[in-house]
Amino acid sequence: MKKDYSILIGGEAGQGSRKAGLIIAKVFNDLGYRIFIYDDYQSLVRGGHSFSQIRASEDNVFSHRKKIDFLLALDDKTIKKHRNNLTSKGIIIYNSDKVQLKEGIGIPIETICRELKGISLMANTALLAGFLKTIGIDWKVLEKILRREIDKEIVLNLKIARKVYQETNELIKIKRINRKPLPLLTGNEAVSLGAVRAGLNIYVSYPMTPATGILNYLAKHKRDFNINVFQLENEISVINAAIAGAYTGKRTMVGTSGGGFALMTEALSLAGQAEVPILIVESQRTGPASGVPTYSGQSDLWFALGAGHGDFLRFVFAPSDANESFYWAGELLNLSWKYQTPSILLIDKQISESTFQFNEKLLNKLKCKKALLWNKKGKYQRYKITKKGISPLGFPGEKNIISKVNSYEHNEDGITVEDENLVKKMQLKRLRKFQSMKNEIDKMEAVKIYGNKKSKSAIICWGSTVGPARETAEKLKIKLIQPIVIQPFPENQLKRNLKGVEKLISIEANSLGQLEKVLNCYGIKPDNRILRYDSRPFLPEELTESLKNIFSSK
Amino acid sequence: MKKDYSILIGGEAGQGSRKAGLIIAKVFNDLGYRIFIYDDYQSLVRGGHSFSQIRASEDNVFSHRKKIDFLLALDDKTIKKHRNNLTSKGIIIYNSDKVQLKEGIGIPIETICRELKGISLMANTALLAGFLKTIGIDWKVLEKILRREIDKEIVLNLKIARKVYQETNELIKIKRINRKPLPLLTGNEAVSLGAVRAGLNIYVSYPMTPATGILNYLAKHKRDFNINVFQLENEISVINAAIAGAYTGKRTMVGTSGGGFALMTEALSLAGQAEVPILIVESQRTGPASGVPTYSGQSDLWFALGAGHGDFLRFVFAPSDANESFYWAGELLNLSWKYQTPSILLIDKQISESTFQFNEKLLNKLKCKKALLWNKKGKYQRYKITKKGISPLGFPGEKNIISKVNSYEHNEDGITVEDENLVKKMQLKRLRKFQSMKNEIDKMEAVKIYGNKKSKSAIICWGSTVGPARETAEKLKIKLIQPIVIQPFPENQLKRNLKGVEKLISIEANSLGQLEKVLNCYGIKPDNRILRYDSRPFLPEELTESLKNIFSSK
Amino acid sequence: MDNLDTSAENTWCPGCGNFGILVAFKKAIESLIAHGFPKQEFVVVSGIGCNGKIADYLNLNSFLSLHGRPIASAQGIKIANKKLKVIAFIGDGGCYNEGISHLIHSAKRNTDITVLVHNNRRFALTVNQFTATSPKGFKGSSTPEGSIEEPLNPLKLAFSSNSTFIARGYSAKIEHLKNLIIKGIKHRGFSFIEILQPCISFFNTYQYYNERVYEMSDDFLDSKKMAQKKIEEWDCNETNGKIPIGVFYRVNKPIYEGSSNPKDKCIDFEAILKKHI
Amino acid sequence: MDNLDTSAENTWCPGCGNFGILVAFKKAIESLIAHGFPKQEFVVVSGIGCNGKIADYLNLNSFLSLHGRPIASAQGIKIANKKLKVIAFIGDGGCYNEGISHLIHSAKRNTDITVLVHNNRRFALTVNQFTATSPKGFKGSSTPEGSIEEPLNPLKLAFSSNSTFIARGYSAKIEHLKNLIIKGIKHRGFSFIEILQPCISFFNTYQYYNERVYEMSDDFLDSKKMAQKKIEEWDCNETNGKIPIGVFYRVNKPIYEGSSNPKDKCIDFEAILKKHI
Ligand SMILES: Cc1ncc(C[n+]2csc(CCOP(=O)(O)OP(=O)(O)O)c2C)c(N)n1
Ligand SMILES: Cc1ncc(C[n+]2csc(CCOP(=O)(O)OP(=O)(O)O)c2C)c(N)n1
Ligand code: SF4
Ligand code: SF4
Ligand SMILES: [Mg+2]
Ligand SMILES: [Mg+2]
Repeated sequence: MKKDYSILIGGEAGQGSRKAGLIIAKVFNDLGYRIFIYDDYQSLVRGGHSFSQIRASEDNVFSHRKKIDFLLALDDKTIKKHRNNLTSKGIIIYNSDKVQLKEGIGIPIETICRELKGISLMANTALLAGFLKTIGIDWKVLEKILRREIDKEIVLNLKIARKVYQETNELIKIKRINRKPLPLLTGNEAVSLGAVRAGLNIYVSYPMTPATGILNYLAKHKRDFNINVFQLENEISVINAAIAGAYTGKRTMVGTSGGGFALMTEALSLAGQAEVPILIVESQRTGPASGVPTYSGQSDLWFALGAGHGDFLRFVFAPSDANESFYWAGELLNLSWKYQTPSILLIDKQISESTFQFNEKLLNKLKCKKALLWNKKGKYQRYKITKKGISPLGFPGEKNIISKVNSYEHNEDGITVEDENLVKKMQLKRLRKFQSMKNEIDKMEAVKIYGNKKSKSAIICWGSTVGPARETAEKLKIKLIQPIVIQPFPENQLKRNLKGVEKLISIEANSLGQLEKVLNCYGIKPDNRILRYDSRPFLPEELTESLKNIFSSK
Repeated sequence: MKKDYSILIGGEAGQGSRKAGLIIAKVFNDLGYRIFIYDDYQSLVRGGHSFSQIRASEDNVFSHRKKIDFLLALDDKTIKKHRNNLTSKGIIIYNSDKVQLKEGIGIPIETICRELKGISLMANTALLAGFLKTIGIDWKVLEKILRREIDKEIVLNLKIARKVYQETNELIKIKRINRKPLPLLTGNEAVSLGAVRAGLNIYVSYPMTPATGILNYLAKHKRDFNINVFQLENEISVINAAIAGAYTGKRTMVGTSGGGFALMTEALSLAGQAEVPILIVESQRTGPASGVPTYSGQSDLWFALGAGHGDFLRFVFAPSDANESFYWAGELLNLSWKYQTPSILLIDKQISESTFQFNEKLLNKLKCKKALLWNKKGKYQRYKITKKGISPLGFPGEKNIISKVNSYEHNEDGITVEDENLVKKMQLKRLRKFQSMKNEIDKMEAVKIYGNKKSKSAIICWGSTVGPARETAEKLKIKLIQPIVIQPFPENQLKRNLKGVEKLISIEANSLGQLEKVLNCYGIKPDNRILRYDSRPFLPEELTESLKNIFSSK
Repeated sequence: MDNLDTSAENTWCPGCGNFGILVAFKKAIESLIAHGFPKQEFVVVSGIGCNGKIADYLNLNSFLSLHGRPIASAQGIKIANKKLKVIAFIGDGGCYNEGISHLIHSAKRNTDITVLVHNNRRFALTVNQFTATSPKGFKGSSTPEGSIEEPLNPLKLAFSSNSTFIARGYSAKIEHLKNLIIKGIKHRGFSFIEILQPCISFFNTYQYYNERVYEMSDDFLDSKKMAQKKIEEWDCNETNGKIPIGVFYRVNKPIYEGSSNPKDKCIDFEAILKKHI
Repeated sequence: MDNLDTSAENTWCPGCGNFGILVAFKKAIESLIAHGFPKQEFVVVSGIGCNGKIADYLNLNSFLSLHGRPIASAQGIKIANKKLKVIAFIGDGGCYNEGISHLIHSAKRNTDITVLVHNNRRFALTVNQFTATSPKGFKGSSTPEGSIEEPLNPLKLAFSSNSTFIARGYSAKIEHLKNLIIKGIKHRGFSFIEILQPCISFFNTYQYYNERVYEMSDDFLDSKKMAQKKIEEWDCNETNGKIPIGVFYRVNKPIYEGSSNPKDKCIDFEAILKKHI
């Protein structure tokens, strides 16, 4: 059987389990394994319980598993909460200064830290070193990764790691796979990179979990990326400044979660009316309202599809992992500019803050595509009536251009109109543009298929749910249908892919079946549904179980 | 043939054509006629062109007509813009000091006003007096109405009216119908009255056309209605204060249009999560963004249905005239409290600012229904888990009650939770409540039928479009189906009413067919659609024409 | 029922300034209850942020509102029932960034509520970004090179917004803070109390404040001139001057409230409809 | 192309103060253009309200934004292209009610834009409701018994928000206003110019202002103390004092802007991805 390890490291917030998890993942990455990391934490800064779950596998992985092979505990809670999920051969490695346990491998972490004059914050280093020795990782590999990942007190950290490493016994020997390591990216990092790749100039934001990672990452790298990053006083300022920046000719993006997005909806409508391109990243969390702020969900779909008053379309794309987030964030930025339209990249906590392996080939698939620019002939008119409904762009500051945009209905010059005929003319222009947007969708891979493409049983899901569902589909040899584009709806592609499907089951992380309702609009009626709405992500084992039940019950 | 008059009075903003139109309507009302007034004005305070179109008929009327029998012109523009629509026997009456015309009846209004030391603002009085004489209205009726309607300089106004009246010839004699006059209400006034009838305590708002009329009316009558009215600094403050007021035990309502509603969507989600009743009146205007602010449209439906992040239902009701607005505003307030849920009354400029005749019998059909209150036994828990998902209400200030509401997911006490099981428990409670809301819809008249109920041809429309469509349906002897409730969707009732319908045409004042898409979700597919999106309302003649074309083309 | 504690587990970082605020507040409420204010008539409002959790920790009526909206909510509660004593807890991020319009307008209106700002000079719960009161040069996750913005002086802002009660407390001076809170709640009108709140995890200002904070005397509270002077003594940036705490300004003005409507007044709909004929 | 007029029909009421602002602004721009500022580098931003129509009447780059958002939009334009001269027109309703957060924070940041407030002390376009600067007792359609709120003093607010240029003009003093606008645009930083604007239809304040307005001298512009004093000379309510116009305060501080990024810098994605291995 192929190797497929599941490792959980947990402790209190502030004990560094997330960082330790990443280091462990990078060690496995270095050995050629495929990686996925799930990070689970509460809305607090110290204490409570947080954990990272690392999957390291010979095959590609897109989700963590329920079952755990190695349980690494910085505290007691970790053991209490998770030992149920330990496999029969599973190993517990723990801080024996904090945890009383008869079994497993105890490491007297506090004692060691104290001896070496380390601080208790280095317990995570100690624990991971013990674990890595247990599974037979070469010290050199560990040292290399630690040196890369730890920028404070590396000498002391190495000393502690070394000591624990020496005092721990090797129990098994994880084999190296002959493959080169791949970059590990969170969804937020991937979105950032994709947007930058497609020419992002300015990122404007107001912090909100789980989108804050984009702000942090872009701010940290703003010089590398040759961009500007601004944190403004609230989301209303953010979106209005970003739209105005795009009017000025700069590619702008904003990022937020549902509550912040709500505050942006008036300006979303402005972008629709004024035909200004803007990319909004909406990373969902459990709602409604403040909900369960550090956990995931897929319950903002209806909102994203209909947000903003008045008749206008927007692109709504829902990628499912870091690779798709990279690619579609970039493409969406390109498309926003091509069609001078607002766009929403709808992701969630599970994508934003989970860590995926990046397919470097995507780099060359994505580039910055120029928008339709004014040809400098005649008088410039911002809203020139054209066949496809797209008016060439010209920006303030350029010679011979007076560019007037307007939140009111307007004529070709951008001047306010109230006359019914002029109103209709401009509505018709935009309708033609919406038609062009629909045509564009037909040309791209708006729907993806996984699993057994010929199966008569299919599951349909979107966004982060695709990860665990893909594994399940492969296991059960059924078909998985994933609409990536949700507005304009890829009706033709979807129906093509539904041909031959006799039983369709929808899977979503919300309680109202939001995608299902959308499917219904196009006459697609799943026979069954699996909904999860306890704020936690789907797991492949549980999905497999549920699907088996459904299939066997009929 | 039954009498059915169409009168248009127009002039510059500030010349008082709206007031004059209302007076004319009240005269006809006094004579026993059925009334509808359409008011058309631009987004400016002086100048431009505004007009009122009065329909006075023996039959009930719900819309103005395209064709005009009497064109009353305070200025030149009025004639230029509207004479095309004059019927062959139509009469023009105009201010001959301002307008040069060979035909019609000219009245030297400025001269008369000057002679009698009136001001030019009294031109409207002069014009309407001339008109009413022309059609043979008794001076006494005119005087009675003027005395009621004019509160400034009534003596001078009467003097002017009298003089014009004397100098104008009677051309025809409008007959009196033996019926008592009915109250004339705008949609905004009707909403206000309905909400007050159902126990409104507080109205909170920020002005926005076309909802401002509610604020003005309620502010003017706050003592009569025993309510409080507050204008706060912006819509975000408005909705948050109103929700908090409801938490405190007071029935609150807010009113706005699409742009202001957008700013309220974060708090809408709060009301969903915290289970606080709130009634939002959203009066649509032409969008997107600032759009065509003093004109109508039906393009915020999708937004209203999906607004707010997270999984929650709200009631969305779309009445079509003042009577329905009265009744449903009240019922919606009752239902919001029964189900502790946000609700949206979705109307539009055409309802808000048009004038309808009020059916006084409705007064007794509507009353304030008590919400489910705590029985004072045991410990009070704001979110007590119950079978139907509804937890009894208790308010701060009451003995033995600690009432805690929370925008985070919470336990029965209202304290924040993150645990997956507790999260699910509370989501399930709300899901049960949503099911109760659905059941409630099935019990009410959520769908209305007009026209020929047995026809195999039917039109389906909602909101203000129902007015002109109803007239058309009656004329063409086809069926009209009007869903008043749109969320939860009255699927059963609608399908019942669609039985036997072979051709279905949807009619909406938007460009994307927003209701049609909703119908599609339930497998209902109109064969054809009529969409109007030039910001102006449908007219019965035009609708009849379009429908005839559709029917004859197949 | 008389205990002010709840079953909620406290998840603030050990040593956080919020504890001091919680203790001072409980003492203030206990004292007010002892003096005859009915417990059920207190309503606390809070929002999102570390500070906002305080609603969970108080066995009182509470409205845990949205980020930035506690003042808007508090205002809604007060205009709905003027018997209630409404206290809004809010962070600097919520008060001076997201929801600053509510602070200014509620102060301007002189709504009879008490606002307690937990000013730790950053967004703490979202892990350390700058707010309107972060010192210039602040390096947070969104400003790795340091924020270039100068901080606002919240007291000055409250003063410009016509607030009728302006005070500053320090979470480590619990007795003093307790008294401020009592004064604020008793003041008829908008009471603004800014509280210096060290954030152990991201901005440990205990030493800084301990060295600078001093208690002012309560004189000339209605003098605009004096208030202005005292308000400007500390510029809310990283400077070396002293930091006065106490009441800066207090003045009586008409308050903003709804009229109390007779409970069972019969509304004469017929009469109103008649006017529409 | 050089004419500043457009084809749009002007729909302000005859005699409206907005005309004076439009004329003064055009004169200012003409003068700046004559002095070498390229016409295409001006961008005007406005919002919804009578005042907002000004964008339609100017043959310049323009962004007619949402009600209350012109300052947020203007800020976005400036941070996207620092070569541009960005002027935001906004009403008192938009500036001090709906969008007050943007005024305060943009001033605090010292964004290099110029804000011209058409202060007619009411929502005019929605037919006469009170705003943050309406006099106390104001009877509008939503306050038939008179508003009980006292007005804000916008200059005080701008001052508390660290605005680096604070001025007041009067729409009937066109030459004076023109010069203020030129100074504002030339000032490197956030320029706040409040303009007294009579509204013929709802609040005809010509006589009131004519009797009280006087031009201040331009001395000690960087003195906070002097500024404070002058700012408080008129309380923005219906009082009998004099009303100073001119520049109240001007000081130089670092401005808030984006770094100018080299146009064709090649981004080394491989190097960045390597760090993720
Ligand atoms: C509309 C909205 N935007 C952003 C957030 C994310 N958010 C939660 S708490 C917080 C910062 C809180 O800062 P502050 O008010 O100072 O509270 P502290 O955590 O410092 O006590 C932010 C930005 C949110 N919950 N809602
Ligand atoms: C979000 C939103 N709320 C409300 C309105 C309605 N509205 C349009 S103009 C206006 C008032 C404008 O007042 P002010 O800014 O002072 O401009 P003025 O008309 O006085 O020049 C309002 C409330 C709107 N357009 N958008
Ligand atoms: S992060 Fe700071 S403010 Fe938040 S609980 Fe910890 S110490 Fe307190
Ligand atoms: S209503 Fe007032 S502000 Fe508006 S255009 Fe007329 S005079 Fe000017
Ligand atoms: Mg803070
Ligand atoms: Mg104004």
